[in-house]
Amino acid sequence: MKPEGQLNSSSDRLRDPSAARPPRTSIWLAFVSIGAVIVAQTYAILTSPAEGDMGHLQKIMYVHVPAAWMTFLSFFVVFAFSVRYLWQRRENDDLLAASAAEVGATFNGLTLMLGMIWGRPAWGVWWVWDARLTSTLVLFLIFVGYLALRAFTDDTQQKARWSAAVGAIGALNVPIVYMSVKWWRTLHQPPSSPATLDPRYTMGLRLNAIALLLVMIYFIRKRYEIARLERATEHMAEAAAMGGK
Amino acid sequence: MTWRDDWRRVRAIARKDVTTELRAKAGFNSVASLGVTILILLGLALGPDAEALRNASVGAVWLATLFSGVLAFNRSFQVELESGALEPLLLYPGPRWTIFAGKLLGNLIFLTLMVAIVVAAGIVLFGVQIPADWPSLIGVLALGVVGLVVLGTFYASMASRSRAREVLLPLLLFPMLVPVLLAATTASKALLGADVMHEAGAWIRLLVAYDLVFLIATFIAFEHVIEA
Amino acid sequence: MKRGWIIGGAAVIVAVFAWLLFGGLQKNVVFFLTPKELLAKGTDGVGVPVRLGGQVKPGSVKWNAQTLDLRFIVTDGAREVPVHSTGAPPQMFRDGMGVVVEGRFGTAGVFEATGLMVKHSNEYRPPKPGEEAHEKYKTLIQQSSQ
Amino acid sequence: MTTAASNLNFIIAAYAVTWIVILGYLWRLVRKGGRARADYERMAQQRSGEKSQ
Repeated sequence: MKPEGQLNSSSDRLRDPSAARPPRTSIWLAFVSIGAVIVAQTYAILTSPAEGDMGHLQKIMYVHVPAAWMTFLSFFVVFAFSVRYLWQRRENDDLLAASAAEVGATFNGLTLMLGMIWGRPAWGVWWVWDARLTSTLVLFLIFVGYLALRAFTDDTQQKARWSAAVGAIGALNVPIVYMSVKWWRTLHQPPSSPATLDPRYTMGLRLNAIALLLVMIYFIRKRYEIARLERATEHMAEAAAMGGK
Repeated sequence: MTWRDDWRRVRAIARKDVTTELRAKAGFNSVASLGVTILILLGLALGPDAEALRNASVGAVWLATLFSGVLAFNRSFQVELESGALEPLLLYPGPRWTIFAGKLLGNLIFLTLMVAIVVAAGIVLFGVQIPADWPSLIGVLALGVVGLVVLGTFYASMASRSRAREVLLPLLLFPMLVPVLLAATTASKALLGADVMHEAGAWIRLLVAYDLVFLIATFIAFEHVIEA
Repeated sequence: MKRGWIIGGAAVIVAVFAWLLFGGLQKNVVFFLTPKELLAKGTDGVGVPVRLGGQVKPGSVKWNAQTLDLRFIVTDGAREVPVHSTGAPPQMFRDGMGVVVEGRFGTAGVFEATGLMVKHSNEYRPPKPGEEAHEKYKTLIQQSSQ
Repeated sequence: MTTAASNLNFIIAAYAVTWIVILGYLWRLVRKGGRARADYERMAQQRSGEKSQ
C-alpha cells in the first residue's frame, strides 16, 4: 500500500545484510519429530485391534488422516501469511507462506496417494469423483499452480505480490469446492469423531497427528530458513552489483 | 474522482479492447472458430451414438468455451504488453480498479459473443432439444460466463506477464473453475432433462454465491497484482 | 482502494460463506435417492440417470462368477428395489452393507446399475462378540434418508 | 484368507509411501539447506572482505 515503506525496508537490508542473518533450525527437531512418528506408528499398530468391516486395513488411517489434517493446516498458514503480506508487505511473510505452500503440497500429494491405496481395497476403486477426493485433488492443483507461478516469475516483488494473491484466493476457493463436490456426489464417509471411533483407535490417531504436526513444523521452519538464506544471498549479490564497495 | 469519471474510464477501456479484438485478424474470428473446432473434435471423439452425444453436449460446450476463453484472456493483456500500453495505462490518474473493471467488461462482451456461437454450434452438432424452460438455461450460461471471465481476467493479468504464460494461465485457472464448471454443467443438464433429483435450483444459487465471492475478492486483490 | 471498501467486501464474502455452509442450501440437494423416494416418483423416475442408496438386503445377493452378473436388492427398510449390475463388485461388498448405485431405473422395475460403490460409515470399531458386522449400517441408512 | 494377505500388501504400501515422502522431502531440505547456507556464508565473507578494504 505504501511504496515508500517497502523501498525503505529493502534499502535497510542492503545497508547491513548481516542484520537479517536467518536463524538456524536445529537438526534435533528433525530427529525428535521423526522419532515421534516411529513411536506413534508403532504404538498405533500394536494396540489397535482388527476393525469390524475393514480388518487391519483400518491401520492406514494412522497415516492418511494426519496427513490430510497437516495439509489443511499448512494451507491455512499460507492463507494467513499471504493476507498479512498484502496488508503489511513484509518480505518474510511471503517467504513463510511459500514455504508452507510447498510443505502443504507435499502432504497433499501424500494424502492423495494414501487415499488411493486405502480406497482400492476398501471401496473397490482407486479413485471416485467424490467430495473429499475431488476437492483434495483440486486443492493440490491450486497449490501446484501457486508454486509454478513462483517458479516462472523473476521479479521478487512481483513474485511476492502475485503469489500472495493466488494463495489467498486459492484458499478461498477451497471451502466452495468442498461444498460443491459434496452436493455432487458422496462416498467418502463423514469425518470420524471420538463418538464414532472406538477408544482403542482414538489414542493412536491422536499420537500420530501430534507426531506429524512436529514433522510439519520442522519442514516449514527448515524450508523457511532456506528461503531466508537464499533471499539474503540475493540481496547481498544485488548490493555488490550496485557497487556497494 | 466521482463515480461518473470512473465509469467513463471503465467504458473507454472496454470499448478499446472489444474494438481492437474484433478488428484484429487473430482476434475474435480465430478464437470463435477454435471453440467450434473443439466441439467438432469432441463430437468425433465421443462417437456416433446420438444418445451419448446429447448427454455429453453440455460438457462439450463448456470445455470448448473454457479452452478458447483461455486464449482470449491471455490476449487481452498480451496485446497491451506488446504495444507497451500497460505502463501508460497505469500512469493515468484515477483508481486502479477501473482498469480491472474495464478489462472485465471487455472480456465479458467478447466471451458472450463467443459463447453464443459455440452454443448455437453445439445445439446443431449434438442434436440438443431445447426445453420449454430455456430462459433459465440462458441464466445458467450467463452466470457461468461471469465466473469464467472474472477469474480468467484476474489470472491472465499475472500469467500473461510471466515467463510461461501459455502453461501458467490454464494451470492457475482450471482448478479454480471446478465449482463453476460443475455447477454450470449439472444445472444445465438438470434443466435439459427432467431434473428428477431437483438439483438445478441449488446449483444456480451456488453459481451466484461463487460469482459474488470472486468478483469481490479479485477486485480487492487486483490492485496488488497490477502494481508495476 | 479505500479501506472501507475492503472491509465491506470481506464482510460480504464471509456472509456468503456463512450462507453456503449453514444456509438451507444443503437440504435441497440429495446425494442419492432411497428406494422409497425413487418409487414415489412413479414414471418420472424411470429411464433417467439417478443414484440410489441403501442397504443390501441380507440374503438377496446373487453373484454369477462366470458371466460377472450381479443381482441384489437395495432396501431402506420401507421399500426395496432390485438392482442388476455387471462386473466384479468391490471387495467390501456383502450382505447388509451400505451401497450407492448409479444408473437408471428400467421399466421392468429393475435398476440397471452402471456404477456400484460401497458406502463405509464413519464408525470404526472392532466387532463385539456375537455382533454382526453389518448391524451399524442400518443406523447409517436411517440417518442418510432423513 | 487371500483378501487378508492382499490387504497386508496395501497396508505395507501405505506405510512405505509415507516414509518415502517424509524422508525424501527431509533429504531434499537438508541438501538444499546446506547449499543455501554455503552460498550465504561465501557471499557474506566476500562482502565483509570488500568492506574492510
